[in-house]
Amino acid sequence: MTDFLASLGYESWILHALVWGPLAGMVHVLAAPKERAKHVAFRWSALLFVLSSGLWWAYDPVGGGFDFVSSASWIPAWGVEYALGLDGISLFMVVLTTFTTPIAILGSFEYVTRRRKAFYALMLLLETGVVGVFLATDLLLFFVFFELTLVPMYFIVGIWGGRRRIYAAVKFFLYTAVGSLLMLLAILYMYFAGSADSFSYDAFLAADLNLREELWLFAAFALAFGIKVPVFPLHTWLPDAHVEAPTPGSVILAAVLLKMGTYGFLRFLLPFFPQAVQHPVVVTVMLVLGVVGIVYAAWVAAVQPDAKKLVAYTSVAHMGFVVVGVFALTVNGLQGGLVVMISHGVSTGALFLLLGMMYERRHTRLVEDFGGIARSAPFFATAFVITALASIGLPGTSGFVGEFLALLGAFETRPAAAVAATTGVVFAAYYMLPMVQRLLFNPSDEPANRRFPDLSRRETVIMAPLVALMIWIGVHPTPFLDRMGPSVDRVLERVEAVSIEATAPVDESVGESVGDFAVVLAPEPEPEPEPLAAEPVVELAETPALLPDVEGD
Amino acid sequence: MLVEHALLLSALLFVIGSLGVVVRRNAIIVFLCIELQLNAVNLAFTAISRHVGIEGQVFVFFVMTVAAAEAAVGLAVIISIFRHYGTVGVDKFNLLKW
Amino acid sequence: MFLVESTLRSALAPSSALASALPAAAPQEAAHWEPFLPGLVVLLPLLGFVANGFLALRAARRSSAAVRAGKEWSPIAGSVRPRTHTLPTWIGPGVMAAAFGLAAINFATAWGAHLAEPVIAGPYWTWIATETLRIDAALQLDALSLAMTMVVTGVGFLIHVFSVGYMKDDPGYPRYFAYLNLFVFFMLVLVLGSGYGTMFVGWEGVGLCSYLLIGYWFSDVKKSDAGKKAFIVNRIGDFGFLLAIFLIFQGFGTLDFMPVSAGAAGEFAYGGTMVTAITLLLLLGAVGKSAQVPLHVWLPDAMAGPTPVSALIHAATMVTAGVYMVVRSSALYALAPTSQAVVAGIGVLTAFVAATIAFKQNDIKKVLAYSTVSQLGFMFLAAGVGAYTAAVFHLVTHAFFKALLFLGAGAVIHAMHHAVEHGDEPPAGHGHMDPQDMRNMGGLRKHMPVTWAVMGVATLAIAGIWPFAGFFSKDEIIWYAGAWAGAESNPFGGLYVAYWVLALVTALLTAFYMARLMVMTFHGANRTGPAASHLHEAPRVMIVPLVVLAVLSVLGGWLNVPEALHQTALGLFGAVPAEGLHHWLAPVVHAAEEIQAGAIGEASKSAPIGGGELAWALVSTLAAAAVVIATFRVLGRRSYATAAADPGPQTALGRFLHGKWYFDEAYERTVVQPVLAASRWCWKVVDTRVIDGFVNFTGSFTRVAGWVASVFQTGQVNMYAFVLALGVLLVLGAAVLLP
Amino acid sequence: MTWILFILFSVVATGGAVGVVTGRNPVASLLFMVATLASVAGIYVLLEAHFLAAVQVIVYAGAIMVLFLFVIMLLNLGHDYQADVKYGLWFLLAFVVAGLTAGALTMGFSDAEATGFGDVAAGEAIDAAVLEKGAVGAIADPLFTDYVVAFELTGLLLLVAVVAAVALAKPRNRRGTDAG
Repeated sequence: MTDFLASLGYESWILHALVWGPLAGMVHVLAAPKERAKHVAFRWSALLFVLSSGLWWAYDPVGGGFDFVSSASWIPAWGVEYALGLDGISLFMVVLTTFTTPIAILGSFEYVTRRRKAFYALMLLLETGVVGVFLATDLLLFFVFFELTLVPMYFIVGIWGGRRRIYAAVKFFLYTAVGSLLMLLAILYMYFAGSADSFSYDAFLAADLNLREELWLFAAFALAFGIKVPVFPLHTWLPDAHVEAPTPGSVILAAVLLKMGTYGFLRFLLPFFPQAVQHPVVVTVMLVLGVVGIVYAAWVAAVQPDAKKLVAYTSVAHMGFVVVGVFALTVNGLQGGLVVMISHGVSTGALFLLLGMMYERRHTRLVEDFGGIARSAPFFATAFVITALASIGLPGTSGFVGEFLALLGAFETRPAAAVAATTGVVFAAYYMLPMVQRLLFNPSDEPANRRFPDLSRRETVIMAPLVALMIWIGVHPTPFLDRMGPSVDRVLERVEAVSIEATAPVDESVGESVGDFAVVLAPEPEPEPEPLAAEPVVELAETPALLPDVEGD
Repeated sequence: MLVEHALLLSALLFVIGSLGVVVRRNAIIVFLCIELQLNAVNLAFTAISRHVGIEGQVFVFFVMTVAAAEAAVGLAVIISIFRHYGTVGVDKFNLLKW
Repeated sequence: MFLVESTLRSALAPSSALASALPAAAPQEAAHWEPFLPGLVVLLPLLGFVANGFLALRAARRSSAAVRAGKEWSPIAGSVRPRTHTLPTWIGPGVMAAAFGLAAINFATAWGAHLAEPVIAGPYWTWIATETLRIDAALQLDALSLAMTMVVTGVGFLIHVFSVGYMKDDPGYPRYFAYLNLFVFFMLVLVLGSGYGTMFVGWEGVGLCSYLLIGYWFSDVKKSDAGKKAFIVNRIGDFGFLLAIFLIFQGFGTLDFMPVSAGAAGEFAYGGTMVTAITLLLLLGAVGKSAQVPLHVWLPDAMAGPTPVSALIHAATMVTAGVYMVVRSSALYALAPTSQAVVAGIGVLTAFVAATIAFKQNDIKKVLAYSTVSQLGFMFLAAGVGAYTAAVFHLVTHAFFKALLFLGAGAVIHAMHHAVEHGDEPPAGHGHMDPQDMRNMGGLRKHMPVTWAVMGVATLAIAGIWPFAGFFSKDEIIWYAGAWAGAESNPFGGLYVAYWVLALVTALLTAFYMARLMVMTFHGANRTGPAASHLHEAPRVMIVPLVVLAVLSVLGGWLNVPEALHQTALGLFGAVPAEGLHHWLAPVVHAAEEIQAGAIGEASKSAPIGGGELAWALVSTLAAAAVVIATFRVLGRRSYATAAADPGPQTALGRFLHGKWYFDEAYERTVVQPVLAASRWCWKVVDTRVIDGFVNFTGSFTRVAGWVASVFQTGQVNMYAFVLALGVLLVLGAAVLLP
Repeated sequence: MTWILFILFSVVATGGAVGVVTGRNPVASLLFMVATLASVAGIYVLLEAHFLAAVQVIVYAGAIMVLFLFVIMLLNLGHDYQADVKYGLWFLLAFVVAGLTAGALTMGFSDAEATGFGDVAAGEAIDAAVLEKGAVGAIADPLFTDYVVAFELTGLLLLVAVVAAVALAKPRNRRGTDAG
């Protein structure tokens, strides 16, 4: 397989094809007649998935650095490049994206009836944006793609959404925009602080920052990504967006868009700000937020009358596991976080698809309106149960591997957080099983539920690969772990290479003063410059004067 | 020293011009005051050209061209406003408010 | 497919894997033993699941079409043996028979080879591998796992066969067998897995199957609820198990059993915090799975499942997984005397509480459920007093006689159900008659003589009467509890005396409530009413497993005749080899026993109040026999009201026991409702008011601010010019004044 | 001599500017404006920008101001003697802001250290260029080499302005009553 791909020159064009292919598809969709739009879109996205699947073999995990690297100058004046690259972390995110997009499009065939061309064009535009986010190795390019994803999602929610779609769309947009604005500021700060006059990833890695700077920049980045994830108190856009979004929108939102946040954690936060990331207050805050997210979201999910909202809240809980795993700063934790990301993409995406099917049939999402569906739709129920079990992390399904590793990793360094997070295992059952029971089991009193049609052929085609993937990852995750391992190691090495001896030793009381860096940091001495970056900082004192330096006459 | 004093004069003219823009109601006179401000700026450019080179004067040339164009369009606007409202008092219409 | 392929490959050629798994340097005194297709033992039930699952979905597609069309579809209609039933009938029990055969071959050869060192089959593939963690999909074959495999496949096979008869009228027949096969698969993974990681897979897997099978008739809210409850309560235990796994990983860097038990003594100090924490957390897992106080509440509800399921999962196999785990981790428990005291304490308390609850239950399955909980408590007691062999021994015998009791109850329910259904006129009282309520039975002996006989055997066995299985196993546990209490340097000696006393009392209670069950069900006058004429003995396919189990219930005890009884009349004067099971399991518990011997010293040779093992054995069997006879005498003369006419318990104690010590109510008040209330509070207050309130506030704030700012938008050019000038001034001022 | 002329031009220019702002009659304001423009042209001469001075007089004082005058005539505003100055608080405020701006500008311009005046070389270079190529040539040279694109664009701008002016000033419709 590898030889075959090499003979195609696969490495040289694949990343560009994945980024721009959807745009070509978008043009095609816009040019195609209205009735054909969905087929065109599906074929394009499926083609892209087929193309991207070659990455599985073509990517060589040894070393864990960026592969398939290519770049071209974009805005030379600022040193902005169109630079793409792929490593063991982005590999899965990209393939997850190309995998879910055709499925989501297929899942929208019956759901979307108005303005179909626009819808499918936006879906493909979204794919371009998301793939670009995962592949960009230039920070400004990354930012552009990051913002680009906002636009199609805004319209998808705002046009094809439910009753409160405008509110949800605006909320989604503003929430995310606030974070990304701060991130832009942080990117610019790092650009000017760095000496390389470049936005490239490596240049940013080499930026020489002191702890104080790192903490502020960390806060800016963390806010942007934390909103995307979403981390506990920043999550309220998610249930609204999910509930109002059309099924394919929810699927993409859950499967891919949320991952942009956690991907940002892994790709940017940890390597860029190793001192901040190791700062006890930061770690404590992030872990506390992760744990609170797990438990809180599970509780809130359990009492939701709207099934879709329930699943939306479970996303918050799942992503809490990612946060806990990532900020444990251990190999197992990071890998576990990544697997949770993949698994959550698959299982929650599948749940949204299933709920979408229910909505198409019954035009309601309230749990109480259902019941006994397993009798009238056994295939549907089987798929639903398997998906739900994967979602709550039963061993043998994808959810378990990720959660187990994340918790294990967290336990190695932060046992208290891990213990608290592990209660999420119990609460997962507490929210998921009652829903499964009230939707699928119990007597089917409503005649409409007795007539509930089973999975159609198209729906079976949608669910089969998802279910297969859940079980594959659950039973044999090693190929996944092997591919992501070296890249995760690199991230961790980068973090561990920098110590923060200058800061106070870890003591238990730091948890009490969480939230206020200034208070904690004020008495601390500035840390010595790290040995990593040897180049001196260029003085910016020279005034960029309009008038030249001349003595007065 | 001439340059510095020319600059002070340009500052004075500019301020008087802007005062006129703010306190007068007659559109024509407001417009005249704007021209006055432009002239003040031109004076500053010309003065500074003694220190930075001929570009200062080139800039003045461009400003004059733009001023001419602006005068043409601006006066045309005033004419059509006058046609519509029968006045050139700028406090009589508030087209800028939605 | 990868799984199948690699499993087959390794199963067919285990020797190469073996060579790599076992260091060649390890000197093996016992003859070299090679497992025979061990992977296939596990794989067969999985294949059965896949095949039955496929059939089930196919059948479901047809039945669901009927449901959608508004008809009730039944495969039974018109034909004796519906087409959807044919294949599952052969596949389900078939794979079990094959698996049992393979297990038996392995067991026999291993027994012959005096297996001493565990043999690792596989790894078939690496399940989870990161830089520091490695969990292999491998099987560990040793004395304990082989014994468990025999029980699981053997009893499992019998119950599969029984199910063919019991479930024959059920439209979900293929689904039932699919679940059952899946359960056996996971159970085998649980007992054969080579480490805590693999064990956890089986652990949660059996929980899943339990959930699916309890809620098998999912259209019934109560049954569906019961499944959910079982799963959630089990997950509380799994929480502890997971944490224990994390701690073990931190201590040993691996999750495999062999390095853990070999390195435990070197890694942890005796009585250390770490090992105590691990063992207590493991215990939490075991308490959840094995339905010990305080997490026992799910098991009685689990009786909502089909009766063979109760026999297999909730009596013979799954619920004993906790005991298995404690024995498997014996090297750790031996290092943690506090944990041992807790294990034994929970065990004996559970045994007592459950036995008292069983007094006042009228549902035949509920009585058996509490009886199971109680017997599991005995096993925990055994594990807690370091008598791991006794725990496993009781596990095995209990699997025999409790499976027999449940299946017998199943036969009774089957008969009652048919009678109720076919009875022409509605039974006395109002509405539907509960076919499981013992108050509606009575005098069934003449209708179902074989069932009565085998149930009688099982009752004698569980009551601990010589020569039935329960006598040897339960007596050993009580004896060890007493002996352990008297060990020279036992830090909790006094506590164990209390345990011993409680265990003795509970043993007698057991005899009483089982005798009560027999009396109410089979003796006295019949209370079924007109439907009684339809009562009949179960079909042969159900009777045969009952008889086999009855034989096992009689003979099972002779697996492990205590040394002290060996040469006496109670041991048939040495006709049966002594302590067979103990010798067999010795390699497994050797490490633990060594630690215990070193720390606590020799167990006492007499009970806390004197008397040797033989004497106490005599006393207990005689006492149990006396209780049984007395119960028959007293209760046999009593006349019972039918369920419809029964006013319920009259005394406060009676109500308390009938109400199951109000555990459910207490949980409802202290856990369920507060969590629900907190959840609602989080949603309605925190999420909606606080967070969203803030978010919406920023929105409306912006709006208001915009409205305020719009006041300046007069539309007057002067105004704009002025603001512009002001801005210029600000910029200028900043440029000039700021350095 | 230079200084006398400079002071004279300055006084006239300032006085004219004040006249523009305070004049009641638009025509009067316009004439004051012409005076200011002429004085500024004079200062241009003092600053050795002869070409600009000429353009100032011809284009500004000549063409643009006449355009203004035409418009005033056209709209018949010549008899408009109403006092349209906004007095009161508004005037005071404007005055304060204007004064502060003047102060800031003065401070900025007189801070030779910060702005870095004093380079006489540039001025001498201009003088040399004027001597060599003549007053027009000195400014035409950069205009048609370095800034030729901008220059062409200005031409375009003027064209657009002409078209726009015609389009705007034209009566909306044929039935318009005040077409003449």
